[in-house]
Amino acid sequence: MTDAVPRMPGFLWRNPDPRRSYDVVIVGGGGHGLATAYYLAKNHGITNVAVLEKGWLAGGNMARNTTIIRSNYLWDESSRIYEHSLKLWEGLEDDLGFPILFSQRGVLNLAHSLADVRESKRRVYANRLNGIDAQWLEPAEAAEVCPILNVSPGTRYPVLGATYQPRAGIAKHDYVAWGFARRADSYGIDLIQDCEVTGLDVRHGRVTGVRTTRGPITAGKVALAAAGHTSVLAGMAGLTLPVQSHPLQALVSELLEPVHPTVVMSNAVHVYVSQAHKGELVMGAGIDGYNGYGQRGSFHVIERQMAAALELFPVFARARLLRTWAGIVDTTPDASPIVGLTPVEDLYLNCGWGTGGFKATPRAGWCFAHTIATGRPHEISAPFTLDRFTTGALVDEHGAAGVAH
Amino acid sequence: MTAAFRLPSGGVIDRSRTTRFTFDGTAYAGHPGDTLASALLACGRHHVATSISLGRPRGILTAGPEEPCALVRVDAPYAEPMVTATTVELRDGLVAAGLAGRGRLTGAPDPARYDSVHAHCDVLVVGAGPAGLAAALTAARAGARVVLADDQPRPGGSLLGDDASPAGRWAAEAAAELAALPDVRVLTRTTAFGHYDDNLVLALQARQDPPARRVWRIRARQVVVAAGAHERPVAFGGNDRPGIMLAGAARVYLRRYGVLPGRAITVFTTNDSAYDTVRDLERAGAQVVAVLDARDGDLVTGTSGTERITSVRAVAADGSRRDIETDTLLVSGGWNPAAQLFSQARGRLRYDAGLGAFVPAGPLPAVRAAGSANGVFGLGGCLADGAGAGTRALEALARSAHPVPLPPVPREDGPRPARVLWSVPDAGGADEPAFVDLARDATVADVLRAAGAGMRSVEHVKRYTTIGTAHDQGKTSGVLAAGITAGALGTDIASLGTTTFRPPQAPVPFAALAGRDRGPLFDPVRVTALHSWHVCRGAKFENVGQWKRPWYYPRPGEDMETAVLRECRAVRTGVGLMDGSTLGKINVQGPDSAEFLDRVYTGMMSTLKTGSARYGVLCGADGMVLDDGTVTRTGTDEYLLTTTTGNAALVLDWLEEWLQTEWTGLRVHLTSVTEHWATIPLAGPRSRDVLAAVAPDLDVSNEAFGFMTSKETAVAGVPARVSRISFSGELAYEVSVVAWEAIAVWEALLKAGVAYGITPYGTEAMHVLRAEKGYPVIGQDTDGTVTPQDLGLSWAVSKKKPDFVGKRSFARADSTRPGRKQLVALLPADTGRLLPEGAALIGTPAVPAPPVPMLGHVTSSYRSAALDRTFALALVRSGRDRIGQTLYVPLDDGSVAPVTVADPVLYDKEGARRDG
Amino acid sequence: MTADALNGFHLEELPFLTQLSLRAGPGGPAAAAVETALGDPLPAPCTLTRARDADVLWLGPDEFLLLAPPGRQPYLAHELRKAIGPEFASVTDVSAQRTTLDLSGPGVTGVLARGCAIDLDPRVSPPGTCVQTLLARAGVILVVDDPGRIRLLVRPSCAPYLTDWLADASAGA
Amino acid sequence: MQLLTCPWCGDREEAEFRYGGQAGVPYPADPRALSDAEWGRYLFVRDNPAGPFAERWVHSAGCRRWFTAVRDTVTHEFLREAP
Repeated sequence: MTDAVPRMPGFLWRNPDPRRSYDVVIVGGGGHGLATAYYLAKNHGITNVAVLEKGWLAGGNMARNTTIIRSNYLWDESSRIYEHSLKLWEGLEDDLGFPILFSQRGVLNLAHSLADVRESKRRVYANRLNGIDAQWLEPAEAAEVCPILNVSPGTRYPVLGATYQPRAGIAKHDYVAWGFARRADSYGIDLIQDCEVTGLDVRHGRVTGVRTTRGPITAGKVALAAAGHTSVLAGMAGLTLPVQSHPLQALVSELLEPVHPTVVMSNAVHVYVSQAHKGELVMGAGIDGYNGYGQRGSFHVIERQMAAALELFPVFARARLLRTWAGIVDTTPDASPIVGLTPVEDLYLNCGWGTGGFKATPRAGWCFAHTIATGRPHEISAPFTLDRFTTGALVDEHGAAGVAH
Repeated sequence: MTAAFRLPSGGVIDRSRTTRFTFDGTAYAGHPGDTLASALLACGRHHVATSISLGRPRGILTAGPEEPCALVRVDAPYAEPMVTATTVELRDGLVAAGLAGRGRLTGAPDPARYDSVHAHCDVLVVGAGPAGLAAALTAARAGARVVLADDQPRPGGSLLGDDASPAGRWAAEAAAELAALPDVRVLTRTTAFGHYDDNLVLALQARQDPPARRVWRIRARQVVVAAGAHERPVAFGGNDRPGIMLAGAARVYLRRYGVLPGRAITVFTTNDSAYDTVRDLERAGAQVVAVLDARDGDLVTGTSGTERITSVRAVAADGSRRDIETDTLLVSGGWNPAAQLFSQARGRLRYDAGLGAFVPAGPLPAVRAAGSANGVFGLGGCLADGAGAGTRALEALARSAHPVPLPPVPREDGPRPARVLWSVPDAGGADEPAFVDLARDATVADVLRAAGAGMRSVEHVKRYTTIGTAHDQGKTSGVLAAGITAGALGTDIASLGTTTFRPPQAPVPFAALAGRDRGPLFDPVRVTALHSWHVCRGAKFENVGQWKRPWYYPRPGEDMETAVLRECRAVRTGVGLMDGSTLGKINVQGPDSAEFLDRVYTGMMSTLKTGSARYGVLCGADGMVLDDGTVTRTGTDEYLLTTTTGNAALVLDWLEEWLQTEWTGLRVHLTSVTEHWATIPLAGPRSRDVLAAVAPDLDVSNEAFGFMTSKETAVAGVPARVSRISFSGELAYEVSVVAWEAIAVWEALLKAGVAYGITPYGTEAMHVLRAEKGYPVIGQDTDGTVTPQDLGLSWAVSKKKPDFVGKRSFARADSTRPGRKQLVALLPADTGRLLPEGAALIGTPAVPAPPVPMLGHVTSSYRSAALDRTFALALVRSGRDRIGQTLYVPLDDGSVAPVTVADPVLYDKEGARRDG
Repeated sequence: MTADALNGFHLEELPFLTQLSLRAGPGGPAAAAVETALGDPLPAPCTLTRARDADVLWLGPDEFLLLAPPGRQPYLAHELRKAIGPEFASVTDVSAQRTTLDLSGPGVTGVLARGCAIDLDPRVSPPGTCVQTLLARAGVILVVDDPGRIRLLVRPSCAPYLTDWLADASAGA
Repeated sequence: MQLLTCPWCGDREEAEFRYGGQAGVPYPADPRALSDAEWGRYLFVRDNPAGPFAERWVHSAGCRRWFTAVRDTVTHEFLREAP
């Protein structure tokens, strides 16, 4: 068996020093920031742009997520943005001219109780009317999709069925980021690493630039795409947000021959798992309960996740855990993102994606670029404004997104 | 195959016994105490595996868990999909085979036991080499509680197998003393794999006969990391051939197992440590054909050989080249402290230019490195550093230490500085790849390409090249990659740093982490006091949270539908009883109880009379329905609340939170009595007759015992609280008795009800009966976005109270907008059509193209015996305004079911049945 | 659950014990009255006292559990309420709210360590220790009577799980 | 797994506790007097600092008492109880 990893191009990006001024400064060189930069250039012809990254490009949640891509969310607003994102994923490799290992191997969301079954079916019915390829599978049908899944009725929380989205799948997170970065760089956008934003310049209610560890930079517009660090950055402009940053852990096993053909998620027993292209099992669980910026979580969460995994996949018993890590996820009260304008003029916000950021990457970048370029929310992201926390018009996706990714 | 490379003496193996094993189908023999690697080497076998991408033959590079190459699968006696030959203890009957970088999972039976144990200590010492033993002995002699963990079968580390020297004897004595001390726990075959917050160290212990894997969760006040160091290779063309081994590993095979790596040995080194190996090999009778010391300008530029190295190409300082015939090449590129645990503990590492390695920059308050893990090399230095670490750990615990005697060690000659050499300079241009990470087949050329692509971070280089991502997490390759990257970028490796050391530092089987939490012990099964009765009656159970609740009681030959219709009919026409014990029950006492309940319930509870009950709704501060239940005033300052089964703990916690953190002045005590009381709802027109028969002291007449009142009386001779509460609309009682009397009372009720056909019913019948009356079930007919008004429960929301939790949110724009979803009933046009729960509602008989505007969804759907038809409850946009309208439910088969929207109360709207 | 199934210790249920929840603010008049009635001070955090009529377990700063032989509920509750009088305190019968398991034998602490993070070393948890904690996946009250004798109080609904767990944890030690 | 200090029970494993978020956000004295925006802030907006954070915990598997503590959200270091 050969390694299923494509050879990377010999050139990806320049490493320019920051200039003193840009039309747009994007804070955060993760997936969303890089995608936003790309679509600013591609869709709006805006290329006098810097992406500022305090560490290394795509080294935050982009490097730490479990790469699941799906669009089977419950509410119209969510399923719409994620389905639009999935459609972009389907053409992204060609669009970027870069291998991203997008694999539409399907996602199973398991139901373990009568309440799960009811909620799962509700989601399937809603998804289908929204044009999303959702199906309800009985246990035996789920086992056909994933033969190693234990659907025996004798387990503590038997699998009573599953929703299935065949077009869902996974992609290689680093390559996605590099694909966006390479194209953004080729448009002349400056990708600046090791450049931490230490302050936002706000005058008369309008943002005029940023202060960084590599000097001040003036900007016509400033766009925050910093996931778990958003609260800290927004605080520099005097904003407090309905966002809390929590550790979210994930792990991989050693490399294994192919054994797991799809993606399986179980909110009830708290685990989700796929097998990446190289052969490692990639797994995640629920977020740790406390606020945390340390990129580390608590090990009992991992232990519980292992127990849950073995209930579903007895064959994993002797696989070995190779690495664990944590990201910092920005959660909101309704488990839906915040995208749009802020009370500060020319300061734009894209955050609160919680556990769902990776799958939204292309569409989030697309909508955020539109918002920055036009000064108005994109119609797809319009429901996800800050205002909903005043009116109460939440988009409550805890059922669909509360645990997983 | 004979053990031609086994020396006649030496090592910690048991030569009196022979251990037979099979590798790649060939039979071999070794001794107890061998690893699979040492036994294969003793038989002259170096080629054990195949590389993952290029398919090149690979040998054994190291003697420990840092091994990048020698991956094997073990099939017997304890199957493991992928481990390194250097960590497999030889067993009789062992069957193993070489791998190509990937394991294969099978469902083979697993004889092993998995568990975990908590341990507590003053000082945890990781590693029982010279430094670890000195640290542990220092701490133990001062009376500290000590745990000493080491991954080998016995303590000693680098001194294992050295029983001739004073240091070797000291190590054996120290190990024996530690093993005998009551406050010391020596854990062998135990790998500390992760350091977590507040000095929690997790360690995996492997045990044999029967096989077991145990996770130790060690909470230590002080940690000493004395885990040694990993030798580093040098990258040069063809540096992956079998027969190429690290020099220190060869010394381990010699000392610990009495095994020579080859007959004609070449050594390539950048530092002094390899000369110890040379000396020992020569003493053991091996021929060292050449020592190429990079400090003298002697370099290896390439190798030859098919299955094994046969020659080395070398270049000298003057540029002269020569080929050296050899069967073994030992390499030393210096040593990396095994600082993984220290780094996980947030210990800072600094680059030591002399060592060419990242070493701990200084101790943390509760974690310190010692010995070679601390960048201290040489036996004398390691012993002293270990003892010092033990002393400082004691000082941090405010305990005094007494120096422990350390053995004399031979004077170490003034060391000659090492040369830091990551790769042989022209390695990139060699005709064969110069490997950086043998486990990933990643080369110097790959690193250079990454740098050329724009990569400036070691993390990017790791991801671009995959270096350091294999089973060994780059223990032998990580620093090499950083050094080569720094060279390519013209930067300083010190500023470039290393990739993060992510736990675990050694792989851990999933099953070991799951421990006992598997199968029936995965999660507690909670059962009521009547559970055995339900089981005997053949009940089918439903999981509700952790509880098992009887779902329905099928009679022989009945399917679920038939059974549930029968149970429902019994309640509507005769009498039924169910086990309601899982309902949450909270006793509320104190002079401010009424005020407290007024603040948390939407309704007014302070006006309840003693002995009366009221339906109550709890909302979150966001105004959404959280839970519901009954509130019974059992005394002037005393109430009994019920909650739904699933929310019992949540509601108690939530109420406590308000009391403890907001309204600290209220004099109220909450006590859970959920399991103290078994609760038996008795429902149906004949329930009064049944109750009367078993509660002779109770006047059961409607006048004396009205709806929503509560009495204390004796039921079947047992003190009981009986309440006239109905969740079915029928005349009904809830009988609560102390749980240990539940079975007696249950059976007395059954006996008294025989004449009326009394029928036990389960949760499904309960749900049907309540739905016929339009009573919502929180969590089924709600989803966290539903207000009491949406559910038609405005009557349970006080207009008089100035405030209660959730009230302010009812006035928000979204709560008051028209078009909110409201709870209604649905009557399918086809009275036999059971709508699927969860199905969406649309406004047109034909389904338009997506996205289809949806008006709501079916929350509950049943067949009704009483209505003789199917019906459903649904949340529908402006539902109450749509009563009488026809809406449509798209079904799985593509058809569309027309339904009529109806008032949610479908049965006995006037409430005539409530009083019997 | 039979003792035979367990290695290294003996397990016995102590059924039908009188168990009363007492809530009274520390240092207040109600607590003082209760102490007088019991003839002993209320226990300090994470300990129990053995009063004349009952063991008094500390569960929280204003929360105690009285354990007494079967059938003592009416007497004890009456005595406590009488002592408390008009003061703010509460007494609730919770006798069936918890199952009491008595574990004894040299293997007890070793087996409990497999699921309980409390340090049961006698120097850390001497006799008289009373803590609420987790044992495996169940909440328990853990009372150290002697180094080799521990009482566990657990929700009756979880008791079958816990005894199964104890049997499993004691096997193959 | 952090070791948290319950003011009553001492150091216990994190698994015994439940998190309650930012401390010192009282229920408004008169919710009716608040604008929708102010009420929305009470419901949904909490501080989220990287560094020391005064937060609430409840020792749910122990004495069931809520308490306030200062913890560093970056290092997870438990700095002090602030009862």
